Amino acid sequence: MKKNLVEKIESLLFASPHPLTVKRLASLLECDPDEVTVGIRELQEGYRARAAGVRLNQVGNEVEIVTAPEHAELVRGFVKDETTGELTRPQLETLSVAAYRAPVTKAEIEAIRGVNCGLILRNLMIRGLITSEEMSGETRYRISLEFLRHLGFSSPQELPEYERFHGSEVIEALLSGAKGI
Amino acid sequence: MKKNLVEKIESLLFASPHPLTVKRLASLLECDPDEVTVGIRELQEGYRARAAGVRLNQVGNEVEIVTAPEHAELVRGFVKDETTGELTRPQLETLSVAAYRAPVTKAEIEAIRGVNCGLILRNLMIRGLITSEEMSGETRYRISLEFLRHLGFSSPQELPEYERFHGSEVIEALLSGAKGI
Amino acid sequence: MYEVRLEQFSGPLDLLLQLILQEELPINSVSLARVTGAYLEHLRAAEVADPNEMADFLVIAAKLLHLKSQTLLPTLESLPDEGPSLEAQLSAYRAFVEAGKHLAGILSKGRWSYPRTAPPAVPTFAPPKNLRAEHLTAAFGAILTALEPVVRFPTEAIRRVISIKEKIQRIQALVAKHAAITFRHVVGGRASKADIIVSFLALLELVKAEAIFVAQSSAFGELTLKKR
Repeated sequence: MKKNLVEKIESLLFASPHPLTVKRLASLLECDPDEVTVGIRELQEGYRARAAGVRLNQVGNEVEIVTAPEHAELVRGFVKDETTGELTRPQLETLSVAAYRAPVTKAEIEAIRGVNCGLILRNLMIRGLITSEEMSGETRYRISLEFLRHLGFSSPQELPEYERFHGSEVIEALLSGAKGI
Repeated sequence: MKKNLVEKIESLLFASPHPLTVKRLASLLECDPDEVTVGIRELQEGYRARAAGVRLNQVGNEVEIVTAPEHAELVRGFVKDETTGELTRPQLETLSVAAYRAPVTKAEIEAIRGVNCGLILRNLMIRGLITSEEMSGETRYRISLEFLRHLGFSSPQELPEYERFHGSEVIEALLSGAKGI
Repeated sequence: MYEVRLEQFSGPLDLLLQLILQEELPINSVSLARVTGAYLEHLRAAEVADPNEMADFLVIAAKLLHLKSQTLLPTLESLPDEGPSLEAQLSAYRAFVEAGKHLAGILSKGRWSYPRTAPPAVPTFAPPKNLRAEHLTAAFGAILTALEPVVRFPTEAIRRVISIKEKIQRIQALVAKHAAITFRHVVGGRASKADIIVSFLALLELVKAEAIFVAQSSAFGELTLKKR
Protein backbone atom coordinates (compact mmCIF):
# COMPACT_ATOMS: atom_id res chain seq x y z
CA MET A 1 0.00 0.00 0.00
CA LYS A 2 1.04 3.59 -0.65
CA LYS A 3 3.01 5.24 2.10
CA ASN A 4 0.96 6.93 4.80
CA LEU A 5 -2.24 6.16 2.92
CA VAL A 6 -4.26 5.60 6.07
CA GLU A 7 -3.13 8.90 7.59
CA LYS A 8 -3.78 10.75 4.34
CA ILE A 9 -7.30 9.38 4.19
CA GLU A 10 -7.76 10.55 7.78
CA SER A 11 -6.54 14.05 6.88
CA LEU A 12 -8.88 14.37 3.91
CA LEU A 13 -11.94 13.04 5.72
CA PHE A 14 -11.22 15.36 8.60
CA ALA A 15 -10.84 18.39 6.33
CA SER A 16 -13.93 17.69 4.22
CA PRO A 17 -17.18 19.42 5.18
CA HIS A 18 -19.14 16.53 3.66
CA PRO A 19 -18.78 12.77 3.16
CA LEU A 20 -16.35 11.60 0.45
CA THR A 21 -16.68 8.68 -1.92
CA VAL A 22 -14.02 5.99 -2.23
CA LYS A 23 -13.60 7.07 -5.86
CA ARG A 24 -13.00 10.71 -4.95
CA LEU A 25 -10.46 9.69 -2.29
CA ALA A 26 -8.66 7.47 -4.79
CA SER A 27 -8.46 10.32 -7.27
CA LEU A 28 -7.19 12.78 -4.65
CA LEU A 29 -4.63 10.26 -3.41
CA GLU A 30 -3.72 9.10 -6.91
CA CYS A 31 -4.12 5.45 -6.05
CA ASP A 32 -6.36 2.50 -6.66
CA PRO A 33 -9.89 2.50 -5.12
CA ASP A 34 -9.17 -0.94 -3.67
CA GLU A 35 -6.22 0.49 -1.78
CA VAL A 36 -8.48 3.21 -0.40
CA THR A 37 -10.96 0.57 0.75
CA VAL A 38 -8.18 -1.26 2.60
CA GLY A 39 -7.00 2.01 4.14
CA ILE A 40 -10.52 2.88 5.26
CA ARG A 41 -10.89 -0.50 6.91
CA GLU A 42 -7.61 -0.02 8.73
CA LEU A 43 -8.56 3.44 9.98
CA GLN A 44 -11.94 2.12 11.10
CA GLU A 45 -10.30 -0.75 12.99
CA GLY A 46 -7.83 1.62 14.61
CA TYR A 47 -10.60 3.87 15.96
CA ARG A 48 -12.49 0.89 17.25
CA ALA A 49 -9.46 -0.76 18.85
CA ARG A 50 -8.57 2.30 20.91
CA ALA A 51 -12.29 3.13 21.55
CA ALA A 52 -11.59 6.56 20.08
CA GLY A 53 -13.86 9.57 20.44
CA VAL A 54 -14.53 9.33 16.72
CA ARG A 55 -15.72 6.63 14.31
CA LEU A 56 -15.48 6.09 10.60
CA ASN A 57 -18.91 5.48 9.08
CA GLN A 58 -19.61 3.99 5.69
CA VAL A 59 -22.75 3.50 3.57
CA GLY A 60 -22.17 2.13 0.10
CA ASN A 61 -19.25 4.06 -1.33
CA GLU A 62 -19.49 7.08 0.94
CA VAL A 63 -17.45 7.54 4.10
CA GLU A 64 -17.25 10.15 6.85
CA ILE A 65 -15.70 10.59 10.28
CA VAL A 66 -18.19 11.25 13.08
CA THR A 67 -18.21 11.39 16.87
CA ALA A 68 -18.60 8.10 18.75
CA PRO A 69 -22.24 7.42 19.67
CA GLU A 70 -21.21 6.64 23.27
CA HIS A 71 -20.67 10.34 23.81
CA ALA A 72 -23.86 11.46 22.11
CA GLU A 73 -25.26 13.21 25.14
CA LEU A 74 -22.08 15.12 25.79
CA VAL A 75 -21.74 16.34 22.20
CA ARG A 76 -25.44 17.06 21.81
CA GLY A 77 -25.08 19.64 24.54
CA PHE A 78 -23.10 21.98 22.37
CA VAL A 79 -23.55 21.30 18.66
CA LYS A 80 -26.50 22.61 16.71
CA ASP A 81 -29.10 19.99 17.39
CA GLU A 82 -30.33 18.15 14.36
CA THR A 83 -33.30 15.83 14.57
CA THR A 84 -34.63 12.99 12.52
CA GLY A 85 -38.07 14.46 13.05
CA GLU A 86 -41.01 12.22 13.70
CA LEU A 87 -41.16 9.13 11.53
CA THR A 88 -44.48 7.56 10.56
CA ARG A 89 -44.95 3.81 10.36
CA PRO A 90 -44.84 3.75 6.54
CA GLN A 91 -41.60 5.75 6.68
CA LEU A 92 -40.06 3.37 9.22
CA GLU A 93 -41.03 0.39 7.09
CA THR A 94 -39.48 1.96 4.00
CA LEU A 95 -36.33 2.94 5.89
CA SER A 96 -35.95 -0.57 7.25
CA VAL A 97 -36.15 -2.03 3.74
CA ALA A 98 -33.60 0.52 2.53
CA ALA A 99 -31.36 -0.26 5.51
CA TYR A 100 -31.41 -4.05 5.31
CA ARG A 101 -31.78 -4.61 1.56
CA ALA A 102 -29.53 -1.88 0.14
CA PRO A 103 -28.94 -1.14 -2.62
CA VAL A 104 -32.62 -1.72 -3.29
CA THR A 105 -34.89 -0.71 -6.20
CA LYS A 106 -38.26 1.00 -5.88
CA ALA A 107 -39.90 -2.12 -7.33
CA GLU A 108 -38.41 -4.27 -4.57
CA ILE A 109 -39.54 -1.90 -1.84
CA GLU A 110 -43.03 -1.88 -3.35
CA ALA A 111 -43.12 -5.68 -3.58
CA ILE A 112 -42.34 -5.88 0.13
CA ARG A 113 -44.68 -3.10 1.25
CA GLY A 114 -47.51 -3.77 -1.20
CA VAL A 115 -47.99 -0.08 -1.88
CA ASN A 116 -46.71 2.45 -4.34
CA CYS A 117 -43.71 4.06 -2.65
CA GLY A 118 -42.94 6.89 -5.08
CA LEU A 119 -44.05 9.69 -2.81
CA ILE A 120 -42.62 8.26 0.36
CA LEU A 121 -39.19 7.70 -1.25
CA ARG A 122 -39.23 11.26 -2.56
CA ASN A 123 -40.11 12.56 0.86
CA LEU A 124 -37.33 10.56 2.56
CA MET A 125 -34.84 11.79 -0.06
CA ILE A 126 -35.84 15.39 0.60
CA ARG A 127 -35.37 14.84 4.32
CA GLY A 128 -31.93 13.40 3.59
CA LEU A 129 -32.68 10.07 5.26
CA ILE A 130 -32.09 8.00 2.13
CA THR A 131 -29.97 8.50 -0.97
CA SER A 132 -30.23 7.15 -4.47
CA GLU A 133 -27.69 6.20 -7.09
CA GLU A 134 -27.90 4.92 -10.65
CA MET A 135 -26.59 1.39 -10.99
CA SER A 136 -26.65 -0.21 -14.43
CA GLY A 137 -29.62 1.84 -15.52
CA GLU A 138 -31.67 1.38 -12.36
CA THR A 139 -32.18 3.73 -9.46
CA ARG A 140 -31.24 2.07 -6.20
CA TYR A 141 -31.75 3.33 -2.68
CA ARG A 142 -29.81 3.17 0.59
CA ILE A 143 -30.15 4.84 3.96
CA SER A 144 -28.02 7.98 4.14
CA LEU A 145 -24.96 8.54 6.29
CA GLU A 146 -27.07 11.08 8.15
CA PHE A 147 -29.66 8.47 9.09
CA LEU A 148 -26.88 6.05 10.04
CA ARG A 149 -25.54 8.71 12.44
CA HIS A 150 -28.92 8.80 14.14
CA LEU A 151 -28.79 5.04 14.58
CA GLY A 152 -25.31 5.22 16.07
CA PHE A 153 -23.87 2.51 13.83
CA SER A 154 -20.81 2.65 11.59
CA SER A 155 -22.43 0.77 8.74
CA PRO A 156 -25.82 -0.77 7.95
CA GLN A 157 -24.22 -4.21 8.38
CA GLU A 158 -24.10 -3.51 12.13
CA LEU A 159 -27.88 -3.41 12.33
CA PRO A 160 -29.38 -6.13 14.53
CA GLU A 161 -30.06 -9.38 12.64
CA TYR A 162 -28.60 -7.88 9.47
CA GLU A 163 -27.72 -11.26 7.98
CA ARG A 164 -31.19 -12.63 8.60
CA PHE A 165 -33.03 -9.76 6.94
CA HIS A 166 -30.51 -9.06 4.23
CA GLY A 167 -30.34 -12.55 2.84
CA SER A 168 -33.65 -13.93 4.06
CA GLU A 169 -34.96 -16.75 1.87
CA VAL A 170 -38.51 -15.51 2.26
CA ILE A 171 -37.45 -12.19 0.81
CA GLU A 172 -35.31 -13.68 -1.94
CA ALA A 173 -38.28 -15.81 -3.03
CA LEU A 174 -40.48 -12.76 -2.99
CA LEU A 175 -38.10 -10.57 -4.91
CA SER A 176 -37.23 -13.08 -7.59
CA GLY A 177 -40.72 -12.39 -8.91
CA ALA A 178 -40.83 -8.71 -7.98
CA LYS A 179 -41.85 -6.26 -10.62
CA GLY A 180 -43.35 -3.67 -8.35
CA ILE A 181 -47.03 -2.92 -8.43
CA MET B 1 -8.68 10.41 35.78
CA LYS B 2 -12.35 10.37 34.81
CA LYS B 3 -13.44 7.43 32.69
CA ASN B 4 -13.02 7.89 28.94
CA LEU B 5 -11.90 11.47 29.45
CA VAL B 6 -9.43 11.41 26.56
CA GLU B 7 -12.02 10.03 24.15
CA LYS B 8 -14.61 12.53 25.33
CA ILE B 9 -12.20 15.38 24.74
CA GLU B 10 -11.58 14.00 21.27
CA SER B 11 -15.34 13.88 20.53
CA LEU B 12 -15.86 17.46 21.67
CA LEU B 13 -12.88 18.89 19.81
CA PHE B 14 -13.81 17.01 16.66
CA ALA B 15 -17.42 18.24 16.64
CA SER B 16 -16.58 21.83 17.52
CA PRO B 17 -16.48 24.37 14.70
CA HIS B 18 -13.88 26.43 16.60
CA PRO B 19 -11.11 25.93 19.17
CA LEU B 20 -12.20 25.24 22.76
CA THR B 21 -10.56 26.49 25.94
CA VAL B 22 -9.43 24.12 28.65
CA LYS B 23 -11.91 25.82 30.95
CA ARG B 24 -14.81 25.27 28.57
CA LEU B 25 -13.83 21.62 28.14
CA ALA B 26 -13.65 21.17 31.90
CA SER B 27 -17.11 22.63 32.32
CA LEU B 28 -18.60 20.48 29.55
CA LEU B 29 -16.93 17.39 31.00
CA GLU B 30 -17.73 18.35 34.60
CA CYS B 31 -14.19 17.81 35.77
CA ASP B 32 -11.10 19.64 36.88
CA PRO B 33 -9.17 21.78 34.30
CA ASP B 34 -5.98 19.97 35.36
CA GLU B 35 -7.52 16.66 34.39
CA VAL B 36 -8.42 18.15 31.01
CA THR B 37 -4.83 19.28 30.55
CA VAL B 38 -3.58 15.76 31.25
CA GLY B 39 -6.17 14.33 28.84
CA ILE B 40 -5.16 16.78 26.13
CA ARG B 41 -1.51 15.79 26.56
CA GLU B 42 -2.42 12.14 26.22
CA LEU B 43 -4.48 12.71 23.08
CA GLN B 44 -1.67 14.77 21.59
CA GLU B 45 0.87 12.02 22.32
CA GLY B 46 -1.41 9.41 20.79
CA TYR B 47 -1.75 11.33 17.53
CA ARG B 48 1.98 11.90 17.37
CA ALA B 49 2.88 8.32 18.24
CA ARG B 50 0.80 6.84 15.45
CA ALA B 51 1.65 9.69 13.04
CA ALA B 52 -2.06 10.31 12.63
CA GLY B 53 -3.61 12.37 9.84
CA VAL B 54 -4.59 14.91 12.48
CA ARG B 55 -2.81 16.79 15.29
CA LEU B 56 -3.88 18.49 18.43
CA ASN B 57 -2.89 22.15 18.44
CA GLN B 58 -2.72 24.22 21.56
CA VAL B 59 -2.26 27.98 21.47
CA GLY B 60 -2.44 29.50 24.93
CA ASN B 61 -5.52 28.06 26.55
CA GLU B 62 -7.22 27.16 23.31
CA VAL B 63 -7.07 23.71 21.75
CA GLU B 64 -8.26 22.37 18.42
CA ILE B 65 -7.79 19.39 16.16
CA VAL B 66 -6.16 20.23 12.82
CA THR B 67 -4.88 18.22 9.87
CA ALA B 68 -1.28 16.99 10.18
CA PRO B 69 1.24 19.41 8.65
CA GLU B 70 2.81 16.54 6.65
CA HIS B 71 -0.33 16.36 4.57
CA ALA B 72 -0.86 20.10 4.25
CA GLU B 73 -0.28 20.09 0.51
CA LEU B 74 -2.76 17.27 -0.07
CA VAL B 75 -5.42 19.02 2.01
CA ARG B 76 -4.75 22.35 0.29
CA GLY B 77 -5.26 20.69 -3.08
CA PHE B 78 -8.52 19.18 -1.90
CA VAL B 79 -9.84 22.46 -0.51
CA LYS B 80 -8.89 24.24 -3.72
CA ASP B 81 -10.65 21.59 -5.77
CA GLU B 82 -13.75 21.99 -3.59
CA THR B 83 -13.86 25.74 -3.77
CA THR B 84 -12.69 26.51 -7.29
CA GLY B 85 -13.23 23.31 -9.29
CA GLU B 86 -16.07 22.50 -11.67
CA LEU B 87 -19.52 21.99 -10.18
CA THR B 88 -20.93 18.53 -9.55
CA ARG B 89 -24.26 17.67 -11.13
CA PRO B 90 -26.23 18.21 -7.87
CA GLN B 91 -24.50 21.57 -7.40
CA LEU B 92 -25.27 22.65 -10.96
CA GLU B 93 -28.93 21.69 -10.56
CA THR B 94 -29.24 23.57 -7.28
CA LEU B 95 -27.61 26.64 -8.81
CA SER B 96 -30.01 26.51 -11.77
CA VAL B 97 -33.00 26.49 -9.41
CA ALA B 98 -31.54 29.47 -7.55
CA ALA B 99 -31.16 31.19 -10.92
CA TYR B 100 -34.58 30.52 -12.44
CA ARG B 101 -36.80 30.44 -9.34
CA ALA B 102 -35.24 33.19 -7.23
CA PRO B 103 -35.90 34.15 -4.51
CA VAL B 104 -36.40 30.55 -3.46
CA THR B 105 -36.42 28.79 -0.07
CA LYS B 106 -34.41 25.68 0.79
CA ALA B 107 -37.65 23.71 1.14
CA GLU B 108 -38.73 24.75 -2.36
CA ILE B 109 -35.38 23.84 -3.91
CA GLU B 110 -35.55 20.46 -2.21
CA ALA B 111 -39.12 19.86 -3.39
CA ILE B 112 -38.12 20.77 -6.94
CA ARG B 113 -34.98 18.61 -6.96
CA GLY B 114 -36.41 15.85 -4.79
CA VAL B 115 -33.20 15.70 -2.75
CA ASN B 116 -31.86 17.28 0.41
CA CYS B 117 -29.70 20.31 -0.44
CA GLY B 118 -28.28 21.55 2.88
CA LEU B 119 -24.59 20.90 2.22
CA ILE B 120 -24.79 22.00 -1.41
CA LEU B 121 -26.30 25.39 -0.57
CA ARG B 122 -23.49 25.97 1.89
CA ASN B 123 -20.86 25.17 -0.71
CA LEU B 124 -22.46 27.44 -3.33
CA MET B 125 -22.65 30.26 -0.76
CA ILE B 126 -18.98 29.90 0.15
CA ARG B 127 -18.07 30.14 -3.52
CA GLY B 128 -20.14 33.28 -3.86
CA LEU B 129 -22.35 31.73 -6.56
CA ILE B 130 -25.55 32.28 -4.61
CA THR B 131 -26.61 34.71 -1.90
CA SER B 132 -29.24 34.48 0.80
CA GLU B 133 -31.53 37.01 2.37
CA GLU B 134 -34.18 36.99 5.09
CA MET B 135 -37.66 37.64 3.72
CA SER B 136 -40.58 37.62 6.17
CA GLY B 137 -38.85 35.18 8.47
CA GLU B 138 -37.65 32.80 5.76
CA THR B 139 -34.22 32.44 4.22
CA ARG B 140 -34.42 32.78 0.46
CA TYR B 141 -31.68 32.11 -2.07
CA ARG B 142 -30.83 33.62 -5.42
CA ILE B 143 -27.99 33.46 -7.89
CA SER B 144 -25.41 36.13 -6.98
CA LEU B 145 -25.15 39.27 -9.07
CA GLU B 146 -21.43 38.75 -9.27
CA PHE B 147 -21.84 35.34 -10.85
CA LEU B 148 -24.54 36.62 -13.23
CA ARG B 149 -22.15 39.31 -14.41
CA HIS B 150 -19.46 36.69 -14.78
CA LEU B 151 -21.87 34.84 -17.10
CA GLY B 152 -22.41 38.08 -19.02
CA PHE B 153 -25.85 39.08 -17.74
CA SER B 154 -27.04 41.94 -15.62
CA SER B 155 -30.21 40.29 -14.29
CA PRO B 156 -31.63 36.76 -14.02
CA GLN B 157 -34.43 37.72 -16.42
CA GLU B 158 -31.87 37.78 -19.22
CA LEU B 159 -31.09 34.08 -18.81
CA PRO B 160 -32.19 31.92 -21.74
CA GLU B 161 -35.75 30.55 -21.39
CA TYR B 162 -36.28 32.67 -18.27
CA GLU B 163 -40.00 33.39 -18.80
CA ARG B 164 -40.92 29.78 -19.55
CA PHE B 165 -38.81 28.31 -16.74
CA HIS B 166 -39.64 30.86 -14.08
CA GLY B 167 -43.39 30.42 -14.41
CA SER B 168 -43.29 26.69 -15.15
CA GLU B 169 -46.71 25.13 -14.57
CA VAL B 170 -45.15 21.88 -13.45
CA ILE B 171 -43.38 23.62 -10.59
CA GLU B 172 -46.42 25.68 -9.66
CA ALA B 173 -48.47 22.49 -9.51
CA LEU B 174 -45.78 20.79 -7.44
CA LEU B 175 -45.40 23.59 -4.92
CA SER B 176 -49.12 24.29 -4.54
CA GLY B 177 -50.00 20.64 -4.06
CA ALA B 178 -46.90 19.75 -2.13
CA LYS B 179 -48.15 17.22 0.36
CA GLY B 180 -45.90 15.13 2.49
CA ILE B 181 -46.37 11.55 3.48
CA MET C 1 -66.87 -1.29 11.03
CA TYR C 2 -68.10 2.15 10.03
CA GLU C 3 -65.87 5.09 9.28
CA VAL C 4 -62.88 2.89 8.58
CA ARG C 5 -60.00 5.03 7.49
CA LEU C 6 -57.55 3.23 5.29
CA GLU C 7 -54.91 5.78 6.25
CA GLN C 8 -54.74 4.22 9.69
CA PHE C 9 -53.07 1.26 8.04
CA SER C 10 -49.67 1.70 6.49
CA GLY C 11 -50.95 -0.23 3.47
CA PRO C 12 -53.06 -3.19 2.39
CA LEU C 13 -50.55 -5.70 3.75
CA ASP C 14 -50.72 -4.01 7.12
CA LEU C 15 -54.51 -4.37 7.12
CA LEU C 16 -54.22 -8.01 6.10
CA LEU C 17 -51.56 -8.74 8.71
CA GLN C 18 -53.65 -7.18 11.45
CA LEU C 19 -56.70 -9.21 10.44
CA ILE C 20 -54.69 -12.41 10.59
CA LEU C 21 -53.01 -11.53 13.89
CA GLN C 22 -56.39 -10.59 15.38
CA GLU C 23 -57.62 -14.11 14.75
CA GLU C 24 -54.29 -15.53 15.89
CA LEU C 25 -53.83 -17.36 12.60
CA PRO C 26 -50.54 -18.40 11.01
CA ILE C 27 -49.62 -16.84 7.68
CA ASN C 28 -50.77 -19.38 5.07
CA SER C 29 -53.26 -19.61 2.24
CA VAL C 30 -56.01 -21.07 4.46
CA SER C 31 -55.78 -18.07 6.80
CA LEU C 32 -55.73 -15.68 3.88
CA ALA C 33 -58.87 -17.21 2.42
CA ARG C 34 -60.48 -16.97 5.83
CA VAL C 35 -59.90 -13.24 6.30
CA THR C 36 -60.80 -12.32 2.72
CA GLY C 37 -64.34 -11.42 3.70
CA ALA C 38 -63.19 -9.17 6.54
CA TYR C 39 -60.65 -7.49 4.25
CA LEU C 40 -63.30 -6.70 1.64
CA GLU C 41 -65.59 -5.48 4.39
CA HIS C 42 -62.96 -2.93 5.38
CA LEU C 43 -62.59 -1.85 1.79
CA ARG C 44 -66.30 -1.41 1.30
CA ALA C 45 -66.74 0.60 4.49
CA ALA C 46 -63.68 2.73 3.84
CA GLU C 47 -63.77 6.30 2.81
CA VAL C 48 -61.53 6.70 -0.18
CA ALA C 49 -59.61 9.89 0.16
CA ASP C 50 -56.78 9.03 -2.18
CA PRO C 51 -57.19 7.01 -5.37
CA ASN C 52 -53.54 5.91 -5.25
CA GLU C 53 -54.11 4.34 -1.94
CA MET C 54 -57.35 2.65 -3.06
CA ALA C 55 -55.57 1.15 -6.06
CA ASP C 56 -52.98 -0.49 -3.80
CA PHE C 57 -55.71 -1.95 -1.59
CA LEU C 58 -57.55 -3.27 -4.66
CA VAL C 59 -54.45 -5.01 -5.99
CA ILE C 60 -54.22 -7.03 -2.80
CA ALA C 61 -57.99 -7.58 -2.82
CA ALA C 62 -57.59 -9.05 -6.28
CA LYS C 63 -54.88 -11.43 -5.07
CA LEU C 64 -57.01 -12.50 -2.12
CA LEU C 65 -59.99 -13.11 -4.35
CA HIS C 66 -57.94 -15.09 -6.78
CA LEU C 67 -56.75 -17.25 -3.92
CA LYS C 68 -60.26 -17.70 -2.63
CA SER C 69 -61.64 -18.34 -6.10
CA GLN C 70 -59.22 -21.23 -6.47
CA THR C 71 -60.99 -22.93 -3.58
CA LEU C 72 -64.39 -22.28 -5.17
CA LEU C 73 -63.41 -22.91 -8.78
CA PRO C 74 -60.67 -25.50 -8.71
CA THR C 75 -60.70 -25.52 -12.51
CA LEU C 76 -59.43 -21.96 -12.48
CA GLU C 77 -55.80 -22.34 -13.36
CA SER C 78 -53.01 -20.45 -11.77
CA LEU C 79 -52.20 -17.91 -14.36
CA PRO C 80 -48.70 -17.36 -15.67
CA ASP C 81 -46.95 -14.21 -14.54
CA GLU C 82 -48.33 -14.83 -11.09
CA GLY C 83 -45.47 -13.06 -9.32
CA PRO C 84 -44.81 -13.76 -5.65
CA SER C 85 -47.52 -15.49 -3.67
CA LEU C 86 -49.49 -13.37 -1.25
CA GLU C 87 -48.26 -15.64 1.50
CA ALA C 88 -44.61 -14.92 0.68
CA GLN C 89 -45.37 -11.24 0.33
CA LEU C 90 -47.06 -11.05 3.72
CA SER C 91 -44.27 -12.99 5.47
CA ALA C 92 -41.64 -10.67 4.06
CA TYR C 93 -43.71 -7.65 4.94
CA ARG C 94 -44.05 -8.84 8.51
CA ALA C 95 -40.28 -9.25 8.76
CA PHE C 96 -39.73 -5.61 7.78
CA VAL C 97 -42.46 -4.34 10.08
CA GLU C 98 -40.44 -5.96 12.86
CA ALA C 99 -37.23 -4.46 11.50
CA GLY C 100 -38.92 -1.05 11.41
CA LYS C 101 -39.82 -1.41 15.08
CA HIS C 102 -36.18 -2.29 15.85
CA LEU C 103 -35.11 0.88 14.06
CA ALA C 104 -37.58 3.00 16.02
CA GLY C 105 -36.25 1.47 19.23
CA ILE C 106 -32.64 2.19 18.28
CA LEU C 107 -33.48 5.77 17.26
CA SER C 108 -35.21 6.41 20.57
CA LYS C 109 -32.01 5.60 22.47
CA GLY C 110 -30.42 8.78 21.13
CA ARG C 111 -27.03 7.15 20.54
CA TRP C 112 -26.25 9.60 17.79
CA SER C 113 -23.01 10.38 16.10
CA TYR C 114 -22.29 13.91 14.98
CA PRO C 115 -20.35 15.09 11.97
CA ARG C 116 -17.73 17.77 12.20
CA THR C 117 -19.33 21.19 12.24
CA ALA C 118 -17.64 23.22 9.58
CA PRO C 119 -16.36 26.57 10.79
CA PRO C 120 -18.12 29.62 9.38
CA ALA C 121 -16.47 30.45 6.09
CA VAL C 122 -16.03 33.83 4.48
CA PRO C 123 -17.45 33.66 0.95
CA THR C 124 -14.91 34.36 -1.74
CA PHE C 125 -16.02 34.57 -5.32
CA ALA C 126 -14.70 31.44 -7.06
CA PRO C 127 -16.70 30.65 -10.19
CA PRO C 128 -16.14 27.32 -11.95
CA LYS C 129 -14.08 27.99 -15.09
CA ASN C 130 -16.17 26.20 -17.67
CA LEU C 131 -19.68 26.96 -16.54
CA ARG C 132 -21.81 28.88 -19.03
CA ALA C 133 -25.45 30.00 -19.00
CA GLU C 134 -26.55 27.17 -21.27
CA HIS C 135 -25.41 24.65 -18.66
CA LEU C 136 -27.81 26.24 -16.19
CA THR C 137 -30.58 26.21 -18.80
CA ALA C 138 -29.98 22.54 -19.61
CA ALA C 139 -29.86 21.58 -15.92
CA PHE C 140 -33.13 23.34 -15.16
CA GLY C 141 -34.75 21.87 -18.26
CA ALA C 142 -33.76 18.37 -17.10
CA ILE C 143 -35.26 19.05 -13.66
CA LEU C 144 -38.56 20.08 -15.27
CA THR C 145 -38.64 16.95 -17.42
CA ALA C 146 -37.99 14.76 -14.40
CA LEU C 147 -40.74 16.53 -12.44
CA GLU C 148 -43.52 15.93 -14.97
CA PRO C 149 -44.30 12.36 -13.87
CA VAL C 150 -44.10 13.37 -10.20
CA VAL C 151 -46.76 16.03 -10.69
CA ARG C 152 -48.89 13.90 -12.96
CA PHE C 153 -48.39 10.85 -10.80
CA PRO C 154 -52.00 10.35 -9.57
CA THR C 155 -53.58 10.08 -13.03
CA GLU C 156 -52.56 6.48 -13.70
CA ALA C 157 -53.86 5.25 -10.35
CA ILE C 158 -57.17 7.06 -10.85
CA ARG C 159 -57.56 5.33 -14.19
CA ARG C 160 -57.00 1.93 -12.59
CA VAL C 161 -59.64 2.50 -9.94
CA ILE C 162 -62.19 3.81 -12.41
CA SER C 163 -61.78 0.80 -14.65
CA ILE C 164 -62.45 -1.56 -11.75
CA LYS C 165 -65.57 0.35 -10.77
CA GLU C 166 -66.81 0.36 -14.36
CA LYS C 167 -66.40 -3.39 -14.66
CA ILE C 168 -68.32 -3.99 -11.48
CA GLN C 169 -71.18 -1.90 -12.84
CA ARG C 170 -71.13 -3.79 -16.12
CA ILE C 171 -71.43 -7.13 -14.35
CA GLN C 172 -74.23 -5.86 -12.19
CA ALA C 173 -76.08 -4.80 -15.34
CA LEU C 174 -75.48 -8.18 -17.00
CA VAL C 175 -76.87 -10.12 -14.07
CA ALA C 176 -79.85 -7.80 -13.86
CA LYS C 177 -80.68 -8.37 -17.53
CA HIS C 178 -80.45 -12.15 -17.60
CA ALA C 179 -82.51 -14.38 -15.35
CA ALA C 180 -79.62 -16.78 -14.95
CA ILE C 181 -76.07 -16.50 -16.15
CA THR C 182 -72.90 -18.53 -15.68
CA PHE C 183 -69.79 -17.11 -14.14
CA ARG C 184 -67.90 -18.12 -17.28
CA HIS C 185 -70.30 -15.98 -19.31
CA VAL C 186 -69.84 -13.04 -16.96
CA VAL C 187 -66.10 -13.02 -17.25
CA GLY C 188 -66.17 -13.69 -20.99
CA GLY C 189 -64.22 -16.11 -23.11
CA ARG C 190 -60.82 -14.45 -23.15
CA ALA C 191 -60.81 -13.01 -19.68
CA SER C 192 -57.62 -11.70 -18.22
CA LYS C 193 -56.66 -12.46 -14.67
CA ALA C 194 -57.79 -8.99 -13.71
CA ASP C 195 -61.16 -9.52 -15.36
CA ILE C 196 -61.75 -12.75 -13.45
CA ILE C 197 -60.78 -11.15 -10.20
CA VAL C 198 -62.90 -8.08 -10.73
CA SER C 199 -65.85 -10.23 -11.70
CA PHE C 200 -65.41 -12.27 -8.58
CA LEU C 201 -65.25 -9.12 -6.48
CA ALA C 202 -68.56 -8.00 -7.96
CA LEU C 203 -70.03 -11.44 -7.44
CA LEU C 204 -69.18 -11.50 -3.75
CA GLU C 205 -70.52 -8.05 -3.32
CA LEU C 206 -73.83 -8.95 -4.97
CA VAL C 207 -74.20 -12.15 -2.95
CA LYS C 208 -73.51 -10.22 0.20
CA ALA C 209 -76.14 -7.63 -0.73
CA GLU C 210 -78.53 -10.55 -1.34
CA ALA C 211 -79.14 -9.27 -4.85
CA ILE C 212 -78.21 -12.57 -6.47
CA PHE C 213 -78.13 -16.20 -5.69
CA VAL C 214 -75.32 -18.56 -6.69
CA ALA C 215 -75.74 -22.25 -7.47
CA GLN C 216 -73.11 -24.84 -8.26
CA SER C 217 -74.35 -28.08 -9.87
CA SER C 218 -71.42 -30.28 -8.87
CA ALA C 219 -68.29 -30.02 -6.75
CA PHE C 220 -66.12 -28.67 -9.56
CA GLY C 221 -68.97 -27.44 -11.70
CA GLU C 222 -69.84 -24.12 -13.18
CA LEU C 223 -71.25 -21.35 -11.02
CA THR C 224 -74.70 -20.17 -12.04
CA LEU C 225 -75.86 -16.75 -10.99
CA LYS C 226 -79.58 -16.01 -10.61
CA LYS C 227 -81.48 -12.90 -9.74
CA ARG C 228 -83.24 -13.17 -6.40
